[in-house]
Amino acid sequence: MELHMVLLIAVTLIPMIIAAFAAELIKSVIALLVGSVGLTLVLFNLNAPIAGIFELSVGAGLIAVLFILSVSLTRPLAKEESAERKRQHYRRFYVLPIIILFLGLILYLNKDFWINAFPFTGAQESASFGEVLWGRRGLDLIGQIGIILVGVFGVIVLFRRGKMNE
Amino acid sequence: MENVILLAILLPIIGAFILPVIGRFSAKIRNITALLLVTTSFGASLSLLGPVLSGKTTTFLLSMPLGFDLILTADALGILMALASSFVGIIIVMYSFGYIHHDANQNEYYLMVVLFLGSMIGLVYSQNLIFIYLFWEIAAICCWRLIGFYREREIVLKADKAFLITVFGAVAMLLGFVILYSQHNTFNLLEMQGKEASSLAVLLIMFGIFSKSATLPFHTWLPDAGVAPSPVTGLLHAAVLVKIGVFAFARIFVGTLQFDPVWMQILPIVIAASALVAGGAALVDTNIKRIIAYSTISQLAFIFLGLVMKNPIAIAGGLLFIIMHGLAKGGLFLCAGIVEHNAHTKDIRQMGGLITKMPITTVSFALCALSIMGIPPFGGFFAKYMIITGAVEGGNPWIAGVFILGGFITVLYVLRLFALVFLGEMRTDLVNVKEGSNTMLAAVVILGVLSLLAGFLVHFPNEFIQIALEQMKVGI
Amino acid sequence: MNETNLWLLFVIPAIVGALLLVIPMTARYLRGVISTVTAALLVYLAINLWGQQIEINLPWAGFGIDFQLRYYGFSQFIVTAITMFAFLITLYSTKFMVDKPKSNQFYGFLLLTEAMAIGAALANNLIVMLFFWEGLLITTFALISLGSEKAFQTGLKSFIIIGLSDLCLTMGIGIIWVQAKTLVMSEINLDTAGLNGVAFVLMMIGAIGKAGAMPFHTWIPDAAEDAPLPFMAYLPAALEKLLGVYLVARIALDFFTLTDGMRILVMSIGAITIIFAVMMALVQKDFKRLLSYHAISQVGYMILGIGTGVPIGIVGGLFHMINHAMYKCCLFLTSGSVESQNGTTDLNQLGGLWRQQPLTMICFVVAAASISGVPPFNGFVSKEMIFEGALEMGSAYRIFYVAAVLGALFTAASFLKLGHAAFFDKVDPKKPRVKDAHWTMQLPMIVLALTCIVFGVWHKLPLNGILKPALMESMDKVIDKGIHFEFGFGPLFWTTVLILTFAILNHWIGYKLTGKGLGASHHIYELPGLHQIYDLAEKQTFDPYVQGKRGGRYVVKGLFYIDRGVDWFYQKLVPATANKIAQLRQIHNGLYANYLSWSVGGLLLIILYFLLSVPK
Amino acid sequence: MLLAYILVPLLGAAIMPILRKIWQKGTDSVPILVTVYQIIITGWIAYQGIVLNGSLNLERWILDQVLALRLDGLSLVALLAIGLVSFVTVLFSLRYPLDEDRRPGYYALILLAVTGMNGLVVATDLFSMYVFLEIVSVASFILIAYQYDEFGMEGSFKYMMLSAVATVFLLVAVALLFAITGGVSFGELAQGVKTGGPVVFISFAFIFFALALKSGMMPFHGWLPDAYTASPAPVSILLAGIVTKIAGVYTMIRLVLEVFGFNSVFMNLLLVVGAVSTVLGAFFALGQKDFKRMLAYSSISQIGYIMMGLAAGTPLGLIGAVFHFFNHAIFKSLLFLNSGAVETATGTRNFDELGGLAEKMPVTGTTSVIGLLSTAGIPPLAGFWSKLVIIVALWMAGFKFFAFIAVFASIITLAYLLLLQRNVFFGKIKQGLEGIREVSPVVYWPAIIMAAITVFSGILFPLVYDKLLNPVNSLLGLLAK
Repeated sequence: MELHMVLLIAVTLIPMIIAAFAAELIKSVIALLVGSVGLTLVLFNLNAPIAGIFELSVGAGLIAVLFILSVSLTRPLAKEESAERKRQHYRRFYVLPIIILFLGLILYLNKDFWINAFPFTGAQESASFGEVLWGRRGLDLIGQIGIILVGVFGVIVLFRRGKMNE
Repeated sequence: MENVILLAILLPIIGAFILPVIGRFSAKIRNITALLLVTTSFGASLSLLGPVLSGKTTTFLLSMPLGFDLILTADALGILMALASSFVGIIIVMYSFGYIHHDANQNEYYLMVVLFLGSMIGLVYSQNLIFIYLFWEIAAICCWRLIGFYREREIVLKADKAFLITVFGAVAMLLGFVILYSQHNTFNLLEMQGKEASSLAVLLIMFGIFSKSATLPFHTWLPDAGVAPSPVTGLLHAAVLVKIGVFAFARIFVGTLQFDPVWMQILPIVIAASALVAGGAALVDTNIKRIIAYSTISQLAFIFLGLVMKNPIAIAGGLLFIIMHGLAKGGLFLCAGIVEHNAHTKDIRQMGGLITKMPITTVSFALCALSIMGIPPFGGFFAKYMIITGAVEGGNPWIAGVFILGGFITVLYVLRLFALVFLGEMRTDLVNVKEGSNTMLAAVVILGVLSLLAGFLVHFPNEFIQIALEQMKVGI
Repeated sequence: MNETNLWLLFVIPAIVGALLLVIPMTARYLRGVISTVTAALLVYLAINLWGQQIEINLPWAGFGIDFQLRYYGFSQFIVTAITMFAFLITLYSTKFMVDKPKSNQFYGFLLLTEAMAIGAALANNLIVMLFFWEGLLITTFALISLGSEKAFQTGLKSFIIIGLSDLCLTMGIGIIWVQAKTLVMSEINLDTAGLNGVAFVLMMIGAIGKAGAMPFHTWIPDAAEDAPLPFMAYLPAALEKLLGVYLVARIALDFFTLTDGMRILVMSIGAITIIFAVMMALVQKDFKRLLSYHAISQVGYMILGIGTGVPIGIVGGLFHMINHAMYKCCLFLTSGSVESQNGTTDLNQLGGLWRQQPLTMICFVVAAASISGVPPFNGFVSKEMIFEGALEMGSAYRIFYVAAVLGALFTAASFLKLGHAAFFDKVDPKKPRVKDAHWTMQLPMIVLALTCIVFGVWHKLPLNGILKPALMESMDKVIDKGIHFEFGFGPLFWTTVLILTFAILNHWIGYKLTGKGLGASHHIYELPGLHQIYDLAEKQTFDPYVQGKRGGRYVVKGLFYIDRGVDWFYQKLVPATANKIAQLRQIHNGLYANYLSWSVGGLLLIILYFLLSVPK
Repeated sequence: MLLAYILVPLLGAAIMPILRKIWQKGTDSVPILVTVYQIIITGWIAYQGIVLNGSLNLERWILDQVLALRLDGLSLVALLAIGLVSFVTVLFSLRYPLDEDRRPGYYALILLAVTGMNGLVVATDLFSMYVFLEIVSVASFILIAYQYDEFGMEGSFKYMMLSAVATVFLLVAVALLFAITGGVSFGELAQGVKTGGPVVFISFAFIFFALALKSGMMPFHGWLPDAYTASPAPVSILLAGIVTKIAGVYTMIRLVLEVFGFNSVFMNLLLVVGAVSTVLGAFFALGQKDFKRMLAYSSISQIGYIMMGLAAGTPLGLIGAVFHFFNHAIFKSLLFLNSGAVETATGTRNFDELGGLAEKMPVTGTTSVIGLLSTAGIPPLAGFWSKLVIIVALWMAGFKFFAFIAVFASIITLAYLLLLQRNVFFGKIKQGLEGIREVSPVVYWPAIIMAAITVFSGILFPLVYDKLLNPVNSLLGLLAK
């Protein structure tokens, strides 16, 4: 595994975790956006440009728009209340780190197993993978048209509403 | 002939849904249509009597996937129940004309009553367990709407309670049916003739039967259901609804399947407890309709005792009591309806001396009450005697003794009710009470007189019951 | 033809009775006259049938329940007696009841009662018998309720008590069917082992419940006060004794072969009834009430007599039955005559009536002498026979003899008191003078009184002409030789004389102590020990009905609470539990992170599960 | 023809902006035409029995791309349900107060959701399924948030966050399976899965998780009540009636049939999770005071039933599951239609403020009773037959305990639905609600249609069995070959 790949994965994962943990929605959404961009890069690196574009358009673009809109609709809390919320928020979240640690532990303990479990070795078969992935995806093209349409209409519908509210 | 069975069932069921439509135009035509539907169904069942008397049964068969065949058989047992219930149905529809005529939701009322009767007829002719269950639940739905007829919150709560308890029993029973299916690979009762039923299946089916027929652990919905209009309680308690369970017992366990002898020990104890507890409650309660409802519970125990004992005289007694109790209890409820309707109270402590104001009702009530008590020359006497004898013959003299006590308690509470309502001093606020309307009086008089005649002419039903026993292959 | 007559015997009164109830009539005497004519017709029919053997057999309800009637020696005796009593009492009522409230229903029920009673006596199938037998329950209730305002409560009491005994009878019959496989009365013959013994006891309860022996008696004194008087003369005095003792006789003689234990049981009931009822009678202060206790007490003699199982005792018991019916009926009728003229039967307000109502007085004296066992009246004869029967049982059973004798003593004493107080005591000068009753009321009394004398003096006549054919079938071996009762000056006669002497002596002492005829029994009432018992009895402590009501209330409450408990389960517990579980929904706090952690947790569990189940 | 299932709604959506410019009124009719077209075509296929003993296949090359679609018994039921539910949704929307300005967009999104569902149903490989799943999901996110209020946003957000997790895992599973089998079509996957091994099992776990979350089974259901409650009434009909069923349940059934087979490890887990959902979902519904929220929990519970039926692992169980799937689509959308009608008429969904509406709204009241009885499995309505078949299947397959659970959960179902009836329809009219009138025919006709379908597919069960369920039955034989 190359170094820039590791970096990219880190760039993807860290914002995602922040997105999950952040107490303020706006921070969460921004982190999500950054994470999505990272994911897009990973996908490009894995020779999956269409998926990358899709991720960028839907994940980073559409959804981020959606949420920034929604956040802008909400009213910020008072300071004390917000602090109190925050404390509670973290208290509620103690489960997640435990779970993540647990997951990590399992993965670590079965390290050899995982490595052996994956029968593919990478580059040699990438051609056939590519063919399967990109040669038989006629239906998915229609699907992607659909997704793009959804994105378009979503933005139209929600933006129009947003404008009316302002 | 086969299609007559279908006519007897489908006419009221489909016709019921036309009633609200007619009701939008004319209440009178709707009422008459309702009466006609029930009467025609009665006539259809009556016309099936001929073949049965000559020893044949009529069968209708419609093949369905997954073993859910629609099999309708007009045998003596079915016709007996069909005639009894549709006859009481006619009386009750007639009585409703007077009772219900100024209440809201009449369209729904007639729809549900006629649908109810139709599903009852369907149930008694069905030979497929699934269809028994199907009609069983349609009856439960109608019952739910009818109990909640007055729409007050407490009343609807009671309707829900009744619905939940009976459906609880019913789904348990359904599971029992499924077990039977897994045992014998069929839902068709005709194919299960004489086979053994596993004890778990018996237990589950008994849940259903007891909940519908209001026996001890599942009985409390029945007194609560007294919040319904009186013709409904008459319909529910007397003739039709509670008899469904009893009938199902006769159909499934007496006429078809065998069960482990241990049930012959357990079931009598349960029903004996039911008879006593209900009797005790009837002696304490002060609501006229609740008392009669408790009385139903205790009398149902008698019917069950007869059927559980599985010897000819007991079964004959049980079947006879289904008829007699249907007539008499229907009459009691309808009399109670007149009293409650005109005296504007259900509390028997508030009543008294009504004999001078409503003599016809009083006499009808007395006739029906005596039949319930099992006093000759009324019909109930023969049935009770046969049941008690059957219990002794079945090797349970102690249970028979308990039921004698139960019969005594019956005498006590019926007398208490009669004395408090009709005898004694007239209360001042009741001096203006009037006798019921003509159709209502006609209904109670018919039932009262029939209760009396049924005793003298017990010959006819009994002969028919003998045929039923033969068809159920119960040795005589 | 004869069969038709037999049918007519109970169909006529049933139909006429029903019609009288249904058809409104306004003429004053019309109902009474119709009933009297009907009753007379029935007497004619019954006499016409006398001596024949008729059986009717019709299929009815299956399972051994056939409509079977049998007219033979025993039933002819009962049926004829019923028709005659019915006639006399209807005649009597025509005047007595004429202006009483609710009298319009009286005759209808009277005739229905007659129909039922005749049917019960004729029945040759237990169910047919039970059919008519329990039918009497309704008419009894109705007749009592026709009395005073509160009479329906006594009616209820009678209904409940007799109803219970009838239910026992029902079960007894059920057991008999199971054990004997037949319901035909002439074919049943069982021993009393095991279940049969239960059947015997239940049947006996039914029979003595109808006859009014202890402990099923308590409604009778109450009815004496509330019910119309002819009813008392009709049912408790005459018809119920006839039927009840008839059934006791059939049970003890035909249906079952008794063991000694059962015999003792039956005789004990008889003895207890004699003593306790007569003790109660002794202290009564009301004409009718006093008579009603005697009506109970005398049943004891009959049961005792039949229970002995000795021919003379049995015959004596049955003879006593018919005698009792006559004199007790007569006594009630005299009380009615007194009541109708004076407006009361309270002994405190009566006195010196012998002048004003001489005929009534004479009838009373004859009947009272009969019941007290004064020779040569009929009561003497039958009592002697019962004494003899009790003695014949052997020395071990002497106690029953003693009880019978004691009973006779107090009976005599109480009638001395009654007669003295009502007819011979000093007159209250303020009290208006009255005339004797109407002839229609006199005639039945006179007829009955005369019969008492006839049956006493020419006792061979009824014994051989009526009772011999009656018992022919049950006890053919013994009776064939004829019934040996010779009136003689043996030890038994002297016992009777002794009894009467003691009674008179006792009366004299009592009279001297209080100066009133009514007070003649007062010293017995005041006896230490007895006094407390009497007090308790007045508070109805010994009334099983009252006690049962008291105790039953707790039982019933208990049952009711069981029911409420079950209801609580559905009404409270189930919804509460469901709600508790539904409260778990509060873990949904609306935070998506929370939901996310559940999902991830679930995922981990799933992964774990799948890893664990990877095939090795 | 198969392609038309995808293309027609897609085109319908695509022309919406144009139509808005040239013929504003026409925007209403396009979605109606599209859905009616789907109902008619599917109904015709069913009626003709075309897929009775086989399937319709399409394999065509377009622009160097192979395009493989298939329509068999299972897809048939799903397509019919999609058509029906989206049709009533559209009908209901006609009078629903949506911004007139944004209405075409709204219709377009609904049509896109239909496109997604149709595509998912006729797809023959896992990846295509995934793509269409995403279309459905994203369209629903937006539809939930359509009102643009706080609740809508929150519901949409929760749905999206959890759904994203699910899709990630689904994708990973696809990747893993792809890696070991070298293909993503069902046939290839099924071959690969037979080899077993830990990776297969891990991908099982991931797929199971993803689909359980999509279908809202416990404990992955967190998003569901909020999403259903927050969305506008017509959207919740679509969402509850069909979207989650297709996205979660249909996918599960399809994958079990085509890829996993009735693997006992998988089935046992499904059974347990299904039972937990059934019971807890019903209990949670019991405590609700909000019309839609109660129905949402009810959905969870009913999905449990479907899964239990599937997990019985027998043809009978499959039939029960599929039929219940269909019925659930019908009666749940019926109930949501009722809730929408009540909300339209009274402006509230809170039980405390409602009562006795049956008197004022007879049609809504009556249809809600039918929906209630069908949900609770009371004969002779359709819900009864499917539940019965599921119970029979469970018992016959030896899962007796679960048969008991299935039976007694239906009591709780009945209990909460009676609670609903009591608080909303059955009773005396609540003070302040006297002026309420029945909603307009456009709103109540959909309810009548759904109620009629429930009633008739119950009464005419043999017909339904012949035309709709027999193909499913034969499907098993087909797959075994």
